[in-house]
Amino acid sequence: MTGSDLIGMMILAAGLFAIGVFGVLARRGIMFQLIALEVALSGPALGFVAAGAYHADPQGQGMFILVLTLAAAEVAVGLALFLRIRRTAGSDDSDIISGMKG
Amino acid sequence: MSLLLAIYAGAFALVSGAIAVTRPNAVHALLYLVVLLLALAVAFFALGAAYAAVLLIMIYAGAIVVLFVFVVMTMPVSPESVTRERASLRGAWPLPLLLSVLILAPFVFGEFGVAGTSAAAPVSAQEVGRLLFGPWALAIELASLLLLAGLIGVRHIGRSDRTPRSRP
Amino acid sequence: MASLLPFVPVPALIGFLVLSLMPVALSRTVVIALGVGAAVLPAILFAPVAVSCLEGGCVAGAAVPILSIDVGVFVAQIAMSLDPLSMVTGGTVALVAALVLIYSGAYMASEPLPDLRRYFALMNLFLAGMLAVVFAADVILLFLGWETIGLCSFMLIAFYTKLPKAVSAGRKALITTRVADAFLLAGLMMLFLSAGTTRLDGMLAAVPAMDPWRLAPIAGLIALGALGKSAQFPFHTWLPSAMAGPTPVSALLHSATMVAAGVILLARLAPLFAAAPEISAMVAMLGILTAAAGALIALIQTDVKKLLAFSTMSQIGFMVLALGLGAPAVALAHFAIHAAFKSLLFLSAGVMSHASGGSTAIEALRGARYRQPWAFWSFAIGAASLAGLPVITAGWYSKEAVLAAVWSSGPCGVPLWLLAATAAMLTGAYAFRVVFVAGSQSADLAAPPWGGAAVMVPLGVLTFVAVVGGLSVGALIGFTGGAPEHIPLLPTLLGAAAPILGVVLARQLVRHPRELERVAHRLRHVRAFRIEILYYYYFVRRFRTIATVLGNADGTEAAAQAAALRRESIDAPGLAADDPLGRAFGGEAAQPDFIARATDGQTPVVRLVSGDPVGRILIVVARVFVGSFVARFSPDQIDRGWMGFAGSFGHAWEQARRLQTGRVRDHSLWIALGCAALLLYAWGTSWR
Amino acid sequence: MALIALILLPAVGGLIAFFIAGQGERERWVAIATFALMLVLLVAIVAGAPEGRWYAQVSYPWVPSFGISLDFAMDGLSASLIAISAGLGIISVMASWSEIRTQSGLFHASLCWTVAATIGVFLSFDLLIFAFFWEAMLVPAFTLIAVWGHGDREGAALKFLIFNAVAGFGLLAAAFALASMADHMTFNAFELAEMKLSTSVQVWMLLGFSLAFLVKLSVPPFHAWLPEAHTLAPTAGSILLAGVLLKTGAYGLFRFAPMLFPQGLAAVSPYGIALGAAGALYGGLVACGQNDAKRLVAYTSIAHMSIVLMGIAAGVHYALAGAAVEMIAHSFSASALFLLIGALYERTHTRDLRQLGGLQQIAPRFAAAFALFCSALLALPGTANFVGEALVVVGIFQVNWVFALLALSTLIVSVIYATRLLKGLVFGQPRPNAPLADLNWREYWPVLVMSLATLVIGLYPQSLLALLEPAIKAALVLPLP
Amino acid sequence: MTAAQFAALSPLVVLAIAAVAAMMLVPLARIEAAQAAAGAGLALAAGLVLLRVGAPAAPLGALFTDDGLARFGIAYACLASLGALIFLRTGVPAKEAPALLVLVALGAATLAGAGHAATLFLGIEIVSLSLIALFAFRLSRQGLEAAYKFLVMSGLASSALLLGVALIYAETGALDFVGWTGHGALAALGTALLLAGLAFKFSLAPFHMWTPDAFEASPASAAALAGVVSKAAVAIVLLRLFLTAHLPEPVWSSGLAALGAASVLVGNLLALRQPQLPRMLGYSTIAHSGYIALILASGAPRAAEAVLFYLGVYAPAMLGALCVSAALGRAPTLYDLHGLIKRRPLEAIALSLSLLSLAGLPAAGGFIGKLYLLHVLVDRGLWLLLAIVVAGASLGFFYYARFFTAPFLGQSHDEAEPLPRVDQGLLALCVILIVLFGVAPVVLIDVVRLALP
Repeated sequence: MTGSDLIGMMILAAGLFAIGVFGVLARRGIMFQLIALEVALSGPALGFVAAGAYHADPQGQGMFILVLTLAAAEVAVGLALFLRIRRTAGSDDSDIISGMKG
Repeated sequence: MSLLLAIYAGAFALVSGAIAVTRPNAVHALLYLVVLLLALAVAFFALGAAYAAVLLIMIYAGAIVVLFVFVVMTMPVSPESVTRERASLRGAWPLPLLLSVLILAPFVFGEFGVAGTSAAAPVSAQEVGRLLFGPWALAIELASLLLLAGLIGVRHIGRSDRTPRSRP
Repeated sequence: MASLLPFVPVPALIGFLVLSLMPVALSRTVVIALGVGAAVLPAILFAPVAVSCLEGGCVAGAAVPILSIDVGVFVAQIAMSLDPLSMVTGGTVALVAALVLIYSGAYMASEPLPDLRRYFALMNLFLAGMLAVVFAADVILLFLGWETIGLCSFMLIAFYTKLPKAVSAGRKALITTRVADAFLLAGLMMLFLSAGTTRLDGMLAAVPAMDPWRLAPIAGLIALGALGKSAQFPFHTWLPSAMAGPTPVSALLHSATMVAAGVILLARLAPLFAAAPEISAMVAMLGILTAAAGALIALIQTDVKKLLAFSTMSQIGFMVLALGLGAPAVALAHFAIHAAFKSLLFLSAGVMSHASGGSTAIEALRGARYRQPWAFWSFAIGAASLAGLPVITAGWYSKEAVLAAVWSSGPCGVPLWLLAATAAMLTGAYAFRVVFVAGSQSADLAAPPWGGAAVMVPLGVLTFVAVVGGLSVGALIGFTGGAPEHIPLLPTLLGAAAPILGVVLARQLVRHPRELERVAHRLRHVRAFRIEILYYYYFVRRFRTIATVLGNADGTEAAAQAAALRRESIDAPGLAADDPLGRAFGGEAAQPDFIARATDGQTPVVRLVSGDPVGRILIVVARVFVGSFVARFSPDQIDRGWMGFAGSFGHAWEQARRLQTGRVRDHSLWIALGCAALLLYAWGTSWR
Repeated sequence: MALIALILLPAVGGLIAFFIAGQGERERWVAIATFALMLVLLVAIVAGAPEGRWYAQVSYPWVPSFGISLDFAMDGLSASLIAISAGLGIISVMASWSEIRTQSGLFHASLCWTVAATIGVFLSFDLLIFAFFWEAMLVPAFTLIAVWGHGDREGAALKFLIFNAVAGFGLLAAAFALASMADHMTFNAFELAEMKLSTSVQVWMLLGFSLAFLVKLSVPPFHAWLPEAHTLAPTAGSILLAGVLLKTGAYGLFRFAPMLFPQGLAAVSPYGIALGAAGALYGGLVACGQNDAKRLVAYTSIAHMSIVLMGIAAGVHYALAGAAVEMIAHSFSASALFLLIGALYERTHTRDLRQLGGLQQIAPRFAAAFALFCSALLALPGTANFVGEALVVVGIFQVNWVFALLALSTLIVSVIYATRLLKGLVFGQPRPNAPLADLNWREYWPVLVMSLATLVIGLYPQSLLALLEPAIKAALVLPLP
Repeated sequence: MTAAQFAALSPLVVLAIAAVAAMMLVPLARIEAAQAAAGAGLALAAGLVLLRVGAPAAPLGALFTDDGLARFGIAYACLASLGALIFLRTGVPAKEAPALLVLVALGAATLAGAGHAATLFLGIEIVSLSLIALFAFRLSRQGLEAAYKFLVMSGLASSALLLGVALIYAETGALDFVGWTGHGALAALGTALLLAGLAFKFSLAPFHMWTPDAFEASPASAAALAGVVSKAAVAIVLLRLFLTAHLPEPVWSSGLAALGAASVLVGNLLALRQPQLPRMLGYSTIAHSGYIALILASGAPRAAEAVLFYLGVYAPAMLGALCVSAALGRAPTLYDLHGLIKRRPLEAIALSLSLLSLAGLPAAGGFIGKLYLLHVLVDRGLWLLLAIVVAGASLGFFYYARFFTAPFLGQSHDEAEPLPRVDQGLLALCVILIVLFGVAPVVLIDVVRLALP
């Protein structure tokens, strides 16, 4: 694996992150934002694995596992919040829940 | 060869990601997310990180996306939400796109001076395991506590509403 | 006996302290006794000092050191001078003050008790301050006294505190003199810095060594200060309105003593001015200008106190003229004589107006000769002295000395003399105008006479001085170090004729208007070249026209402007709204019948509204200044600027909090923005 | 240690007053006792002072790693200002006896703490300790205005706080910059004064210091906080603000500007004089247009403090002596006027000159006191203010006669506003047209004391000047022009 | 594992056990039991750390550093969390809060010792996830809103952080801070993203948007955890990065300076006329983060000492203010504070003193903190940053002063029930500490010196 390959993987990772960011910014539905977050998180995952492969270092995969943990925990909490908000606010539109401002 | 595959798979993941975040229907979006994850797993394989690839499929595609699907199933997608998403996407895409491009631009146009070639040998699953249960034991313990925090949080947020609320 | 000198002002000061600060109620008698006694004691204390001085105890420049204060920065030496100059001036002040206060013991007796107490306290403080000015041999004592009398003047002019006019007049006096005082202070400071001592003799000793470029501004500043206190052009506007105070106050402060303080100062610093000839010339010019203009304006006054005020201006103008021409001794002689006859005039006018219902309008005095013959006659004697009727009055001697000094003062002497002589003639005219009016018959003679020893004694003494004092003029001049000028006979005779001409003119002016009509009628129908007709045609009518134009300020442009400004600047803060510079020169609040009489059928001579065109212009200028400049400062613009600046943050807050929309998308947008900015920056730094 | 006790005494006194407040007037007496004890202590220190400039000195490390130590020293200037602070403290308590009815404990505590902090300012020779007290005095003073003031008191208090606290940054930044230039970290002014700095550096440092001092002095254009703070504060607050707090600005400038930045001060001297002259004229002219008596007096404070600035900036012996005397003279005259106007306000509930008048008839003691202190306002000879202003002007004549004439023109403006005040209050028709309670003893004696002080200093300034002379000499570092 | 290693890790172990125990007690006992368990765990952990003051550092590998800084951070986190526990009033009968609170403390403790990307990441996420649950703890609409906003933004920020770490890792091949010595463009981009991720947790502008909402909607002790505990932990991470890592220089310092300056201005400006006490505190904490970031960005020799001192004086002030806020019910406004001095004198004084300290006025510890800030800025000649600090602090005086006087003004609106003894004790302690640090800062400086090499 050459340096330029690594750069290519990193650009892909950044691309995934950027797409995730786009998703969060452009979407209103809570579910879609959570999905976009997952997309965004997959970027660093790819980055870690690629960098670990480049350096032949197991720590990259170790970090990937931690990212996975976070993704799981975050999705769980996020979905719980989604359900709760749907129950409380009666909507899954994130723009609706903007009571606090200023 | 394998690297070409990795890049191809990564690009595929990128495209599926782009599709996933632009679907107005949640189920479609989830399916593209799964495609993304699978493509990513392929890329991991190609990079020699078989352990990570398996884990990705098992946990991410297997557990997390299922969780999503489960929630989507309990709360069916309403037609209004589809039209709302479509409308919002149509109205609000330029600024987010601009920002995403701006975030990506330094990577695409950057002059990275990473030279040389790495060691050929890929990282084996044993090495990963040794790492995780050796020097990284603390991290794993903490990861469990991270999950514990998530667990308590979900337990609290997801509690049933019938609990009386008057008591302080 | 000279060691008594420092104690001369002390009784007056004690009188002030007792009357003002003692937290004990005093009865009316005690107050009067204290007030009068404290004012008489200085005169008594001064007598032995004067005697010892006359015995040869004092020479020019002698001084009694009192104390020397080491203030760290410099040593302030306080001293009192014991020279002929201070003897003459001090004697005059002490004597006139004693007499005026004795008089006021009767004159003011009917005032409410607290006011009476205040009156005597202030008068005593004034006396102390005036004596300090007179005896000061150092600038500190001098300026202390100088400002004290200024403050007392303010308080006493505004004595009738309920009258807005009086308070305004007081403020006007204080502000005007304060402007002059600032000049004086500047001059004294520069002099002090050049000489390095606070003693006047030390300062004068340093004069010859001084750079003329430094000397001229010093002399100029001091001269301006002195002229301001002496109500000389262009600072004269405060004096006429100062007549809002009680009559004894006018008699003491605004005629005899305080306004002459400038003369005393100039005389004391005569060597300084001798070294600065251009300043002396300026002083002389201002003096003659004031003398002439004051006389002219006095001629057209309808109020006797105003008339006397302008007359004071004019007479002090004579003194200043003499000073400017380098004859301080002559000026001092005229000061002493003038103090006597001017206070006499005020006091007797006060008696007359007292019997005329309190009005000081000249017309109100009609018939005073029959109501109060003794007051009338003493007024007449005073007027004669003021006019300077030859030989028999003291005024003639001193004024003649001034005229002589003018005549012999070099190339410009003759034109100046002519002007001065004209002024002397006008003096006679305005002085006797009152006498003739007061001497004529009047319908109501019922007013009771008013008098008593407290009134008679001062009047008597002053009358005596006004008549006999002339004999001492030569001695006075010699005593203070001058030499009487000897001039040709012609100017002497002409100078003697001027007052007589003036009396004749006065006679014509107070003739009944119907007589004037008759003359005019005759002028139209009878083609006869009679001297009388020519006189009327060319002189009286023209004079009346001029006087009307000058006096009837209501018709002039300046007055219109002033009125307009007044209307506009009602809201202008500070000076304009409360009119500190005094608004009107209207007479004392006369009783209706007198006003009616004064204006009824007396057109147009009597209706010459008392006015002072030059002063009015000054006031208009001041008002414009206030309206356009000071008013700008009333809302504190800097403060507003700051508050606007602070308020802009409130607006910024309003705008900024809109960014905090509360929507997740927008919040995330900022995160993306931050990431993008940081990444772009990092990208930028990685360029090689 | 006595100096530290001098600061601690009011601080502790304030705490006691705060905690024992309740029924009765205990806290008032505690405050009075505190100030009286301070005066006693001060007299004891001065009486037992050794020969030389310093009556007492103490140094005690505070934050050794920063080189901050409690360096306190007292000379004649400090002592006289401290005496005034304590005296005005007593007077403030007496003046607010009937005015303050709510939260009296906190009020008197704030009073004590304000005085404590100002005394800290007057004693400190460590720049950071100076800054500490400098900012510390803002808080209780802010409380005084914000809680017991009139009208839009919160706005006024905020203005006061923000102006002064922001300006304090200039002081702090300059102090740190100065300390960082020393070879070892120290904030001791004596040690810092030994440094040889270039003129331009000195000018920058001086500007930093001056920012704080000028705002506290309230020289235009930094004066905007003062009129409202003085006008809306309770009487005691106005007295302390005018009598003590303003003086800290003058004191700081007087003490530290020549000591630390002699060449810098010389370089900016003309600008300082010009600023002072402009400020004095501006303050006076604005004062002429005020209808609120207290506001008018507040603007006159601006004018007088600008004169102090001129004196210090001129830097010659006369001017410095004048500035020092003017500082003290102004404490008496302005405080007395605020006290009188406050007492009047309590009786009539107005301070509008157009609605008042004729005190001559209805309250002669008021009238006499007003007359005296208005005379002091217009710097009549015989009052302490004249000594100060005349010396300042003499000094400026030595430097530049144009500025001196400008300074003299302020005397002319002063007569306009002083007589306006007199006319509005003392003369005219009696308004309110009813008998007005004259000064009671709690107001009468302070006024009497301040009158005597004004007159004694005015007629016999020798003793005061002798007291101040060492400090003046120390500030006299500029070469004569 | 040696005894020394165990001793070094014992606080984390104790906290973990306490968290689990508090969780286990939820179905078994009343909330007081969970609180007691949490309190005991926190106190024990703090005690264990304090016992080891001065002990030699135990070799724990790259993941966790056992040095003075870590001990300071752990003790700080435990004690501050203990303070937050005292006024933990959630308003719902759910009993999970103490466990979550201990988890926050655990995350913060992890961060304090984090010398490696893994522990950094885990610490941050433990804190974040616990905080999400705590923000939503009332299950009110506002609480859920705040939690959701935090979740989404935290997810984005975590992604950024991770991507940044991945980039640095790609360049340097190291995940421990010591190994981060990259100078290439990858490392520069990585540093930028790392900074973004940390800035979010540190609530620096423009990553601050969650802070005021969280302060307003959540229980005050959750705000305290977010505003004090986690913030201090992130500050220590930043400090450790500053001390040990060699990140690409212009990006790190200038980025931190820019974020700090923006926070100072934005935080103070947005707080300017904010009528709600907790929301105002939220904005104010943004500004304080900005100050700390500026200290770090200055790179002055005393920056480390300054940061720790600032944190030290910041904790009692913020805790005191939030405790009072908690006692006054949900989201008290300026108006609610009126007359507080009559109703509850201790709270009024504590609030005023806290705000005084936050405003940086003397006799309160905040003044010395401000001195440190000015010192480091002047020391490095950063005049522009100094001007920004002055501008921000000037705005700060305005809103602090408004809240400062409110308790003394007006009439009280209602009669409040007396505060529990522990709360009173906490307030008294805060008052004492604020004044102590203001009058005798040497006490705290000595502690800080102990924590630094």
